[in-house]
Amino acid sequence: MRAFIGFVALSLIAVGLALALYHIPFGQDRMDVARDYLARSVRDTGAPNVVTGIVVNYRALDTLGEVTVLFSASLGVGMLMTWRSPGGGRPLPGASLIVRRGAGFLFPFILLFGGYIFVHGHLTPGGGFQGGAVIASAFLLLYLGIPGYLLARRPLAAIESLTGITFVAIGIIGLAVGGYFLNNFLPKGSVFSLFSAGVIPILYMVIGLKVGAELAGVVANMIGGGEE
Amino acid sequence: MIYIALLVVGMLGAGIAACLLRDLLAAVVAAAAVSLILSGFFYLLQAPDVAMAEAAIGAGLTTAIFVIAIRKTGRHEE
Amino acid sequence: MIWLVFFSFIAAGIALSLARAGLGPTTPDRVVGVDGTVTITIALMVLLASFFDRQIYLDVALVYAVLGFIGVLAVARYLERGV
Amino acid sequence: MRVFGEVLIGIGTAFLFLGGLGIFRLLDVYNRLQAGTKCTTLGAFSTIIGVGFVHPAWMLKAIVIGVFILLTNPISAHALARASYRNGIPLWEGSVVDRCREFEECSRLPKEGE
Repeated sequence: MRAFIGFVALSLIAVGLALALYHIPFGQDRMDVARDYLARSVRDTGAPNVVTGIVVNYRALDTLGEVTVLFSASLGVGMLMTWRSPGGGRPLPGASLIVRRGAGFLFPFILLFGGYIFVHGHLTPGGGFQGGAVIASAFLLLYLGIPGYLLARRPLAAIESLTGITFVAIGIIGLAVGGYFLNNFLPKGSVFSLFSAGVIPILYMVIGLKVGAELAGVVANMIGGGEE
Repeated sequence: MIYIALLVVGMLGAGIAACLLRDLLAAVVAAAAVSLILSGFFYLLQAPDVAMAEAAIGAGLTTAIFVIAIRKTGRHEE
Repeated sequence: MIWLVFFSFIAAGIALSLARAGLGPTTPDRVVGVDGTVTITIALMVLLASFFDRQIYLDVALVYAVLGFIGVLAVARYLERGV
Repeated sequence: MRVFGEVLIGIGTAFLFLGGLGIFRLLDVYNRLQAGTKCTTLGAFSTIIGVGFVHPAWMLKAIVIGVFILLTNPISAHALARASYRNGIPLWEGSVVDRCREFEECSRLPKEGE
Protein backbone atom coordinates (compact mmCIF):
# COMPACT_ATOMS: atom_id res chain seq x y z
CA MET A 1 0.00 0.00 0.00
CA ARG A 2 2.78 2.39 0.96
CA ALA A 3 4.69 1.50 -2.20
CA PHE A 4 1.58 2.17 -4.28
CA ILE A 5 1.06 5.62 -2.73
CA GLY A 6 4.71 6.40 -3.28
CA PHE A 7 4.45 5.33 -6.92
CA VAL A 8 1.38 7.54 -7.48
CA ALA A 9 3.10 10.52 -5.85
CA LEU A 10 6.21 9.99 -7.94
CA SER A 11 4.25 9.80 -11.18
CA LEU A 12 2.34 12.97 -10.24
CA ILE A 13 5.66 14.77 -9.70
CA ALA A 14 7.00 13.40 -12.99
CA VAL A 15 3.92 14.56 -14.92
CA GLY A 16 4.11 17.99 -13.32
CA LEU A 17 7.79 18.35 -14.19
CA ALA A 18 7.19 17.19 -17.75
CA LEU A 19 4.34 19.70 -18.18
CA ALA A 20 6.45 22.49 -16.74
CA LEU A 21 9.49 21.72 -18.86
CA TYR A 22 7.56 21.05 -22.05
CA HIS A 23 7.47 24.67 -23.19
CA ILE A 24 11.11 25.50 -22.54
CA PRO A 25 13.30 24.87 -25.59
CA PHE A 26 16.29 22.70 -24.76
CA GLY A 27 19.80 24.00 -25.04
CA GLN A 28 19.18 27.73 -25.46
CA ASP A 29 20.09 30.31 -22.88
CA ARG A 30 16.93 31.89 -21.60
CA MET A 31 18.55 34.44 -19.34
CA ASP A 32 20.68 37.45 -20.05
CA VAL A 33 22.52 37.13 -16.76
CA ALA A 34 24.53 34.09 -17.93
CA ARG A 35 25.70 35.89 -21.05
CA ASP A 36 26.58 38.92 -18.96
CA TYR A 37 28.64 36.85 -16.51
CA LEU A 38 30.47 35.10 -19.36
CA ALA A 39 31.32 38.41 -20.98
CA ARG A 40 32.45 40.26 -17.86
CA SER A 41 33.71 37.68 -15.40
CA VAL A 42 37.36 37.40 -16.46
CA ARG A 43 37.78 41.17 -16.64
CA ASP A 44 36.03 41.78 -13.31
CA THR A 45 37.57 39.04 -11.20
CA GLY A 46 40.82 38.11 -12.92
CA ALA A 47 40.02 34.39 -12.65
CA PRO A 48 39.91 32.46 -15.94
CA ASN A 49 37.58 29.89 -14.37
CA VAL A 50 34.18 31.59 -14.60
CA VAL A 51 32.56 29.26 -12.07
CA THR A 52 35.15 30.26 -9.49
CA GLY A 53 34.63 33.91 -10.33
CA ILE A 54 30.91 33.58 -9.65
CA VAL A 55 31.18 31.40 -6.54
CA VAL A 56 33.89 33.36 -4.72
CA ASN A 57 33.47 36.86 -6.10
CA TYR A 58 29.95 37.73 -7.24
CA ARG A 59 28.21 35.27 -4.92
CA ALA A 60 30.76 35.03 -2.10
CA LEU A 61 28.13 35.84 0.53
CA ASP A 62 26.15 32.75 -0.55
CA THR A 63 29.32 30.72 -0.22
CA LEU A 64 29.67 31.93 3.36
CA GLY A 65 26.13 30.68 3.91
CA GLU A 66 26.97 27.30 2.42
CA VAL A 67 29.99 26.91 4.67
CA THR A 68 27.79 27.78 7.62
CA VAL A 69 25.25 25.12 6.61
CA LEU A 70 28.03 22.54 6.45
CA PHE A 71 29.27 23.71 9.84
CA SER A 72 25.88 23.21 11.44
CA ALA A 73 25.55 19.77 9.84
CA SER A 74 28.92 18.80 11.29
CA LEU A 75 27.83 20.18 14.64
CA GLY A 76 24.66 18.09 14.49
CA VAL A 77 26.60 14.90 13.81
CA GLY A 78 28.94 15.75 16.65
CA MET A 79 26.02 16.22 19.03
CA LEU A 80 24.35 12.95 18.00
CA MET A 81 27.49 10.82 18.10
CA THR A 82 29.59 11.06 21.22
CA TRP A 83 33.35 11.10 20.98
CA ARG A 84 34.63 7.72 22.17
CA SER A 85 36.97 4.97 21.12
CA PRO A 86 36.14 3.32 17.77
CA GLY A 87 33.59 0.56 17.84
CA GLY A 88 32.49 1.41 21.36
CA GLY A 89 35.27 -0.56 23.04
CA ARG A 90 34.79 -3.65 20.83
CA PRO A 91 38.21 -4.80 19.54
CA LEU A 92 38.43 -4.28 15.80
CA PRO A 93 40.11 -6.84 13.55
CA GLY A 94 43.19 -5.30 12.00
CA ALA A 95 43.58 -4.57 8.32
CA SER A 96 46.07 -6.58 6.35
CA LEU A 97 49.65 -5.42 5.83
CA ILE A 98 49.00 -4.24 2.28
CA VAL A 99 46.08 -2.04 3.29
CA ARG A 100 47.96 -0.57 6.28
CA ARG A 101 51.09 0.23 4.30
CA GLY A 102 49.08 1.47 1.33
CA ALA A 103 47.03 3.82 3.49
CA GLY A 104 50.13 5.19 5.20
CA PHE A 105 51.93 5.62 1.89
CA LEU A 106 49.08 7.27 -0.01
CA PHE A 107 47.93 9.61 2.78
CA PRO A 108 50.46 12.47 2.20
CA PHE A 109 49.94 12.33 -1.56
CA ILE A 110 46.18 12.63 -1.21
CA LEU A 111 46.63 15.58 1.18
CA LEU A 112 48.95 17.21 -1.33
CA PHE A 113 46.45 16.65 -4.12
CA GLY A 114 43.66 18.23 -2.09
CA GLY A 115 45.89 21.24 -1.49
CA TYR A 116 46.66 21.43 -5.20
CA ILE A 117 42.95 21.45 -6.04
CA PHE A 118 42.04 24.37 -3.83
CA VAL A 119 45.17 26.42 -4.45
CA HIS A 120 44.57 26.19 -8.20
CA GLY A 121 40.84 26.76 -7.82
CA HIS A 122 40.83 29.91 -9.96
CA LEU A 123 42.80 28.30 -12.82
CA THR A 124 41.53 24.73 -13.14
CA PRO A 125 38.18 23.12 -12.32
CA GLY A 126 37.62 22.47 -8.65
CA GLY A 127 38.05 24.65 -5.65
CA GLY A 128 37.50 24.80 -1.95
CA PHE A 129 34.69 22.29 -1.61
CA GLN A 130 36.28 19.68 -3.86
CA GLY A 131 39.69 20.07 -2.24
CA GLY A 132 38.16 19.87 1.21
CA ALA A 133 36.35 16.66 0.31
CA VAL A 134 39.63 15.18 -0.97
CA ILE A 135 41.41 16.10 2.28
CA ALA A 136 38.61 14.56 4.34
CA SER A 137 38.88 11.42 2.19
CA ALA A 138 42.56 11.18 3.13
CA PHE A 139 41.65 11.07 6.82
CA LEU A 140 38.88 8.57 6.04
CA LEU A 141 41.56 6.39 4.40
CA LEU A 142 43.58 6.47 7.61
CA TYR A 143 40.51 5.46 9.61
CA LEU A 144 39.82 2.57 7.25
CA GLY A 145 43.40 1.36 7.06
CA ILE A 146 44.52 1.73 10.65
CA PRO A 147 41.93 0.55 13.19
CA GLY A 148 42.07 2.51 16.39
CA TYR A 149 43.33 5.64 14.68
CA LEU A 150 41.98 8.75 16.39
CA LEU A 151 42.03 12.21 14.91
CA ALA A 152 43.13 14.89 17.37
CA ARG A 153 40.02 16.90 18.06
CA ARG A 154 41.50 20.15 19.33
CA PRO A 155 43.50 21.16 16.21
CA LEU A 156 40.46 20.27 14.10
CA ALA A 157 38.22 22.65 16.05
CA ALA A 158 40.95 25.31 15.97
CA ILE A 159 41.26 25.06 12.16
CA GLU A 160 37.48 25.28 11.78
CA SER A 161 37.16 28.36 13.95
CA LEU A 162 40.24 30.16 12.59
CA THR A 163 39.25 29.68 8.96
CA GLY A 164 35.72 30.87 9.67
CA ILE A 165 37.08 33.98 11.37
CA THR A 166 39.48 34.58 8.47
CA PHE A 167 36.66 34.40 5.93
CA VAL A 168 34.59 37.01 7.76
CA ALA A 169 37.69 39.16 8.41
CA ILE A 170 38.53 39.26 4.69
CA GLY A 171 34.95 40.28 4.03
CA ILE A 172 35.12 43.11 6.58
CA ILE A 173 38.46 44.34 5.21
CA GLY A 174 36.80 44.46 1.80
CA LEU A 175 33.95 46.45 3.35
CA ALA A 176 36.42 48.93 4.83
CA VAL A 177 38.52 49.30 1.68
CA GLY A 178 36.10 49.05 -1.19
CA GLY A 179 32.71 49.85 0.24
CA TYR A 180 30.96 46.46 0.20
CA PHE A 181 31.30 43.14 1.99
CA LEU A 182 33.85 40.71 0.46
CA ASN A 183 35.15 43.30 -1.97
CA ASN A 184 38.06 42.03 -4.07
CA PHE A 185 40.56 44.56 -2.71
CA LEU A 186 43.86 42.97 -3.73
CA PRO A 187 45.43 43.63 -7.17
CA LYS A 188 44.17 41.29 -9.88
CA GLY A 189 47.56 40.39 -11.37
CA SER A 190 47.91 38.79 -14.76
CA VAL A 191 45.37 36.20 -15.83
CA PHE A 192 46.48 32.52 -15.79
CA SER A 193 49.23 32.99 -13.21
CA LEU A 194 49.02 31.39 -9.77
CA PHE A 195 49.20 34.64 -7.79
CA SER A 196 46.36 36.47 -9.47
CA ALA A 197 42.68 37.22 -9.08
CA GLY A 198 43.00 39.17 -5.82
CA VAL A 199 41.46 37.54 -2.77
CA ILE A 200 39.98 34.57 -4.64
CA PRO A 201 42.87 32.11 -3.96
CA ILE A 202 43.01 33.16 -0.31
CA LEU A 203 39.27 32.68 0.10
CA TYR A 204 39.43 29.29 -1.62
CA MET A 205 42.26 28.14 0.65
CA VAL A 206 40.23 29.20 3.66
CA ILE A 207 37.12 27.41 2.36
CA GLY A 208 39.13 24.29 1.51
CA LEU A 209 40.67 24.02 4.97
CA LYS A 210 37.31 24.66 6.64
CA VAL A 211 35.40 22.12 4.55
CA GLY A 212 38.17 19.56 4.99
CA ALA A 213 38.18 19.98 8.77
CA GLU A 214 34.39 19.80 8.95
CA LEU A 215 34.02 16.68 6.79
CA ALA A 216 36.92 14.97 8.60
CA GLY A 217 35.14 15.83 11.86
CA VAL A 218 31.93 14.24 10.53
CA VAL A 219 33.80 11.05 9.61
CA ALA A 220 35.63 10.98 12.94
CA ASN A 221 32.40 11.46 14.86
CA MET A 222 30.62 8.77 12.85
CA ILE A 223 33.36 6.17 13.34
CA GLY A 224 34.22 7.04 16.90
CA GLY A 225 30.61 7.25 18.04
CA GLY A 226 29.31 5.05 20.83
CA GLU A 227 27.17 1.97 20.27
CA GLU A 228 24.22 2.09 22.63
CA MET B 1 23.57 9.47 -28.95
CA ILE B 2 23.41 5.75 -28.31
CA TYR B 3 26.09 6.09 -25.64
CA ILE B 4 24.05 8.71 -23.82
CA ALA B 5 20.98 6.46 -23.97
CA LEU B 6 23.10 3.67 -22.49
CA LEU B 7 24.22 5.93 -19.64
CA VAL B 8 20.65 7.06 -18.93
CA VAL B 9 19.41 3.48 -18.79
CA GLY B 10 22.27 2.48 -16.52
CA MET B 11 21.67 5.37 -14.15
CA LEU B 12 17.92 4.78 -13.98
CA GLY B 13 18.43 1.08 -13.33
CA ALA B 14 20.97 1.73 -10.60
CA GLY B 15 18.75 4.35 -8.94
CA ILE B 16 15.71 2.08 -8.91
CA ALA B 17 17.86 -0.74 -7.56
CA ALA B 18 19.13 1.53 -4.80
CA CYS B 19 15.51 2.18 -3.77
CA LEU B 20 14.26 -1.38 -4.01
CA LEU B 21 17.10 -3.56 -2.71
CA ARG B 22 16.47 -4.98 0.77
CA ASP B 23 20.15 -5.62 1.46
CA LEU B 24 21.26 -2.14 2.39
CA LEU B 25 24.93 -2.78 1.59
CA ALA B 26 23.97 -3.62 -1.99
CA ALA B 27 21.82 -0.48 -2.05
CA VAL B 28 24.86 1.57 -1.00
CA VAL B 29 26.85 0.06 -3.86
CA ALA B 30 24.03 0.93 -6.26
CA ALA B 31 24.04 4.50 -4.96
CA ALA B 32 27.79 4.65 -5.61
CA ALA B 33 27.12 3.52 -9.18
CA VAL B 34 24.51 6.29 -9.58
CA SER B 35 27.04 8.85 -8.37
CA LEU B 36 29.68 7.52 -10.78
CA ILE B 37 27.42 7.69 -13.83
CA LEU B 38 26.13 11.11 -12.80
CA SER B 39 29.69 12.39 -12.62
CA GLY B 40 30.34 10.99 -16.09
CA PHE B 41 27.25 12.84 -17.28
CA PHE B 42 28.42 16.17 -15.91
CA TYR B 43 31.73 15.51 -17.61
CA LEU B 44 30.02 14.83 -20.95
CA LEU B 45 28.05 18.06 -20.59
CA GLN B 46 31.39 19.87 -20.11
CA ALA B 47 30.85 20.97 -16.52
CA PRO B 48 34.11 19.79 -14.94
CA ASP B 49 33.63 21.74 -11.69
CA VAL B 50 30.40 19.95 -10.87
CA ALA B 51 31.78 16.62 -12.08
CA MET B 52 34.73 17.03 -9.75
CA ALA B 53 32.51 17.86 -6.78
CA GLU B 54 30.36 14.81 -7.49
CA ALA B 55 33.49 12.66 -7.83
CA ALA B 56 35.12 13.91 -4.64
CA ILE B 57 31.98 13.50 -2.53
CA GLY B 58 30.51 10.42 -4.17
CA ALA B 59 33.60 8.27 -4.63
CA GLY B 60 34.69 7.91 -1.04
CA LEU B 61 32.85 9.97 1.55
CA THR B 62 29.16 9.13 1.06
CA THR B 63 29.83 5.42 0.57
CA ALA B 64 31.94 5.26 3.72
CA ILE B 65 29.45 7.27 5.79
CA PHE B 66 26.55 5.05 4.64
CA VAL B 67 28.60 1.95 5.42
CA ILE B 68 29.41 3.23 8.92
CA ALA B 69 25.73 4.02 9.46
CA ILE B 70 24.82 0.47 8.39
CA ARG B 71 27.39 -0.90 10.83
CA LYS B 72 25.75 1.12 13.61
CA THR B 73 22.20 0.02 12.77
CA GLY B 74 21.64 -3.13 10.75
CA ARG B 75 22.30 -4.56 7.34
CA HIS B 76 18.88 -5.84 6.31
CA GLU B 77 15.73 -3.79 5.93
CA GLU B 78 12.58 -5.30 7.40
CA MET C 1 36.38 7.21 -37.20
CA ILE C 2 39.01 5.64 -34.98
CA TRP C 3 37.46 7.42 -31.98
CA LEU C 4 34.21 5.60 -32.67
CA VAL C 5 36.03 2.28 -32.30
CA PHE C 6 37.61 3.35 -29.01
CA PHE C 7 34.38 4.66 -27.56
CA SER C 8 32.50 1.53 -28.65
CA PHE C 9 35.00 -0.69 -26.84
CA ILE C 10 34.76 1.42 -23.71
CA ALA C 11 30.95 1.59 -23.83
CA ALA C 12 30.79 -2.20 -24.15
CA GLY C 13 33.13 -2.57 -21.19
CA ILE C 14 31.07 -0.20 -19.04
CA ALA C 15 27.83 -1.94 -20.02
CA LEU C 16 29.20 -5.39 -19.17
CA SER C 17 30.63 -4.28 -15.81
CA LEU C 18 27.41 -2.52 -14.87
CA ALA C 19 25.44 -5.61 -15.87
CA ARG C 20 27.56 -7.63 -13.43
CA ALA C 21 26.91 -4.99 -10.77
CA GLY C 22 23.19 -5.41 -11.40
CA LEU C 23 23.14 -9.22 -11.62
CA GLY C 24 25.81 -10.17 -9.10
CA PRO C 25 24.46 -12.76 -6.68
CA THR C 26 26.51 -11.54 -3.72
CA THR C 27 27.48 -8.05 -2.62
CA PRO C 28 31.23 -8.48 -3.42
CA ASP C 29 30.18 -9.29 -7.01
CA ARG C 30 28.39 -5.97 -7.23
CA VAL C 31 31.37 -4.17 -5.75
CA VAL C 32 33.65 -5.79 -8.32
CA GLY C 33 31.33 -4.56 -11.07
CA VAL C 34 31.32 -1.00 -9.75
CA ASP C 35 35.10 -1.04 -9.21
CA GLY C 36 35.67 -2.15 -12.80
CA THR C 37 33.31 0.59 -13.96
CA VAL C 38 35.32 3.18 -12.01
CA THR C 39 38.56 2.13 -13.67
CA ILE C 40 37.01 2.10 -17.13
CA THR C 41 35.44 5.51 -16.45
CA ILE C 42 38.85 6.98 -15.62
CA ALA C 43 40.10 5.87 -19.03
CA LEU C 44 36.93 7.23 -20.64
CA MET C 45 37.42 10.62 -18.98
CA VAL C 46 41.02 10.86 -20.19
CA LEU C 47 39.94 9.89 -23.70
CA LEU C 48 37.16 12.48 -23.64
CA ALA C 49 39.62 15.13 -22.50
CA SER C 50 41.69 14.26 -25.55
CA PHE C 51 38.53 14.33 -27.69
CA PHE C 52 37.46 17.77 -26.44
CA ASP C 53 41.12 18.88 -26.51
CA ARG C 54 40.98 20.49 -23.05
CA GLN C 55 43.85 19.69 -20.73
CA ILE C 56 42.14 20.93 -17.59
CA TYR C 57 39.54 18.16 -17.85
CA LEU C 58 42.21 15.69 -16.78
CA ASP C 59 41.77 16.86 -13.19
CA VAL C 60 38.43 15.07 -12.87
CA ALA C 61 40.02 11.80 -13.96
CA LEU C 62 42.78 12.43 -11.44
CA VAL C 63 40.23 12.81 -8.64
CA TYR C 64 38.68 9.48 -9.55
CA ALA C 65 42.08 7.81 -9.82
CA VAL C 66 42.98 9.02 -6.35
CA LEU C 67 39.68 8.48 -4.55
CA GLY C 68 37.96 5.68 -6.47
CA PHE C 69 39.32 2.92 -4.28
CA ILE C 70 38.22 4.37 -0.94
CA GLY C 71 34.59 3.34 -1.41
CA VAL C 72 35.60 -0.22 -2.27
CA LEU C 73 37.94 -0.25 0.71
CA ALA C 74 35.08 0.91 2.95
CA VAL C 75 32.80 -1.93 1.83
CA ALA C 76 35.63 -4.45 2.16
CA ARG C 77 36.43 -3.29 5.70
CA TYR C 78 32.72 -3.54 6.55
CA LEU C 79 32.68 -7.15 5.35
CA GLU C 80 35.72 -7.79 7.56
CA ARG C 81 33.92 -6.18 10.56
CA GLY C 82 36.70 -3.61 10.55
CA VAL C 83 34.72 -0.37 10.50
CA MET D 1 54.38 9.85 -31.98
CA ARG D 2 50.71 10.34 -32.67
CA VAL D 3 50.34 6.97 -34.38
CA PHE D 4 52.18 5.26 -31.53
CA GLY D 5 49.85 6.90 -29.04
CA GLU D 6 46.81 5.79 -30.98
CA VAL D 7 48.10 2.24 -31.12
CA LEU D 8 48.52 2.33 -27.32
CA ILE D 9 44.99 3.68 -26.92
CA GLY D 10 43.69 0.90 -29.17
CA ILE D 11 45.44 -1.76 -27.09
CA GLY D 12 44.18 -0.17 -23.88
CA THR D 13 40.56 0.06 -24.95
CA ALA D 14 40.66 -3.53 -26.20
CA PHE D 15 41.92 -4.60 -22.77
CA LEU D 16 39.21 -2.54 -21.08
CA PHE D 17 36.59 -4.32 -23.16
CA LEU D 18 38.13 -7.69 -22.30
CA GLY D 19 38.13 -6.72 -18.63
CA GLY D 20 34.43 -5.88 -18.80
CA LEU D 21 33.78 -9.17 -20.57
CA GLY D 22 35.73 -11.03 -17.89
CA ILE D 23 33.80 -9.31 -15.10
CA PHE D 24 30.57 -10.32 -16.78
CA ARG D 25 31.38 -13.88 -17.82
CA LEU D 26 33.65 -15.40 -15.19
CA LEU D 27 32.17 -17.63 -12.57
CA ASP D 28 33.05 -16.58 -9.03
CA VAL D 29 34.09 -13.45 -7.17
CA TYR D 30 37.81 -14.21 -7.20
CA ASN D 31 37.99 -14.83 -10.94
CA ARG D 32 35.96 -11.71 -11.60
CA LEU D 33 38.27 -9.74 -9.37
CA GLN D 34 41.18 -11.10 -11.41
CA ALA D 35 39.70 -9.79 -14.64
CA GLY D 36 38.41 -6.61 -13.05
CA THR D 37 41.78 -5.65 -11.63
CA LYS D 38 44.55 -6.91 -13.89
CA CYS D 39 42.81 -6.35 -17.19
CA THR D 40 41.27 -2.97 -16.47
CA THR D 41 44.41 -1.67 -14.77
CA LEU D 42 46.55 -2.51 -17.78
CA GLY D 43 43.87 -1.16 -20.11
CA ALA D 44 43.45 2.12 -18.28
CA PHE D 45 47.22 2.60 -17.89
CA SER D 46 47.84 1.95 -21.58
CA THR D 47 45.00 4.25 -22.64
CA ILE D 48 46.20 7.09 -20.43
CA ILE D 49 49.83 6.83 -21.53
CA GLY D 50 48.58 6.68 -25.12
CA VAL D 51 46.73 9.96 -24.63
CA GLY D 52 49.96 11.33 -23.19
CA PHE D 53 51.75 10.39 -26.41
CA VAL D 54 49.04 11.93 -28.57
CA HIS D 55 49.35 15.23 -26.67
CA PRO D 56 52.98 15.43 -25.48
CA ALA D 57 52.27 18.42 -23.25
CA TRP D 58 49.91 16.32 -21.12
CA MET D 59 52.44 13.56 -20.47
CA LEU D 60 53.26 14.54 -16.88
CA LYS D 61 49.69 14.60 -15.67
CA ALA D 62 48.91 11.41 -17.60
CA ILE D 63 51.78 9.65 -15.85
CA VAL D 64 50.50 10.88 -12.47
CA ILE D 65 47.03 9.47 -13.19
CA GLY D 66 48.50 6.18 -14.37
CA VAL D 67 50.73 5.80 -11.34
CA PHE D 68 47.82 6.47 -9.00
CA ILE D 69 45.77 3.79 -10.77
CA LEU D 70 48.67 1.35 -10.49
CA LEU D 71 49.01 2.10 -6.77
CA THR D 72 45.38 2.13 -5.70
CA ASN D 73 43.70 -0.62 -7.70
CA PRO D 74 45.62 -3.56 -6.17
CA ILE D 75 44.95 -2.30 -2.62
CA SER D 76 41.19 -2.27 -3.04
CA ALA D 77 41.17 -5.58 -4.93
CA HIS D 78 43.26 -7.26 -2.25
CA ALA D 79 41.07 -5.93 0.55
CA LEU D 80 37.90 -7.04 -1.23
CA ALA D 81 39.24 -10.53 -2.00
CA ARG D 82 40.38 -11.06 1.57
CA ALA D 83 37.10 -9.79 2.99
CA SER D 84 35.00 -12.03 0.75
CA TYR D 85 37.17 -15.09 1.48
CA ARG D 86 36.94 -14.52 5.21
CA ASN D 87 33.19 -14.10 4.88
CA GLY D 88 32.93 -17.58 3.43
CA ILE D 89 31.89 -16.74 -0.10
CA PRO D 90 32.49 -20.03 -1.92
CA LEU D 91 34.95 -20.63 -4.72
CA TRP D 92 33.60 -21.98 -7.98
CA GLU D 93 33.04 -25.72 -7.58
CA GLY D 94 35.51 -26.55 -10.35
CA SER D 95 38.42 -24.78 -8.61
CA VAL D 96 41.36 -27.08 -8.03
CA VAL D 97 43.64 -25.10 -5.74
CA ASP D 98 42.90 -23.08 -2.59
CA ARG D 99 46.19 -21.98 -1.10
CA CYS D 100 44.61 -19.37 1.14
CA ARG D 101 43.15 -22.06 3.40
CA GLU D 102 46.63 -22.92 4.68
CA PHE D 103 47.24 -19.49 6.18
CA GLU D 104 45.92 -18.15 9.43
CA GLU D 105 45.42 -14.79 7.74
CA CYS D 106 42.42 -16.21 5.88
CA SER D 107 40.56 -17.70 8.84
CA ARG D 108 36.80 -17.51 8.52
CA LEU D 109 35.00 -14.78 10.39
CA PRO D 110 32.03 -15.64 12.62
CA LYS D 111 28.61 -15.29 11.06
CA GLU D 112 26.90 -11.90 10.95
CA GLY D 113 25.44 -11.02 14.32
CA GLU D 114 28.10 -13.05 16.17
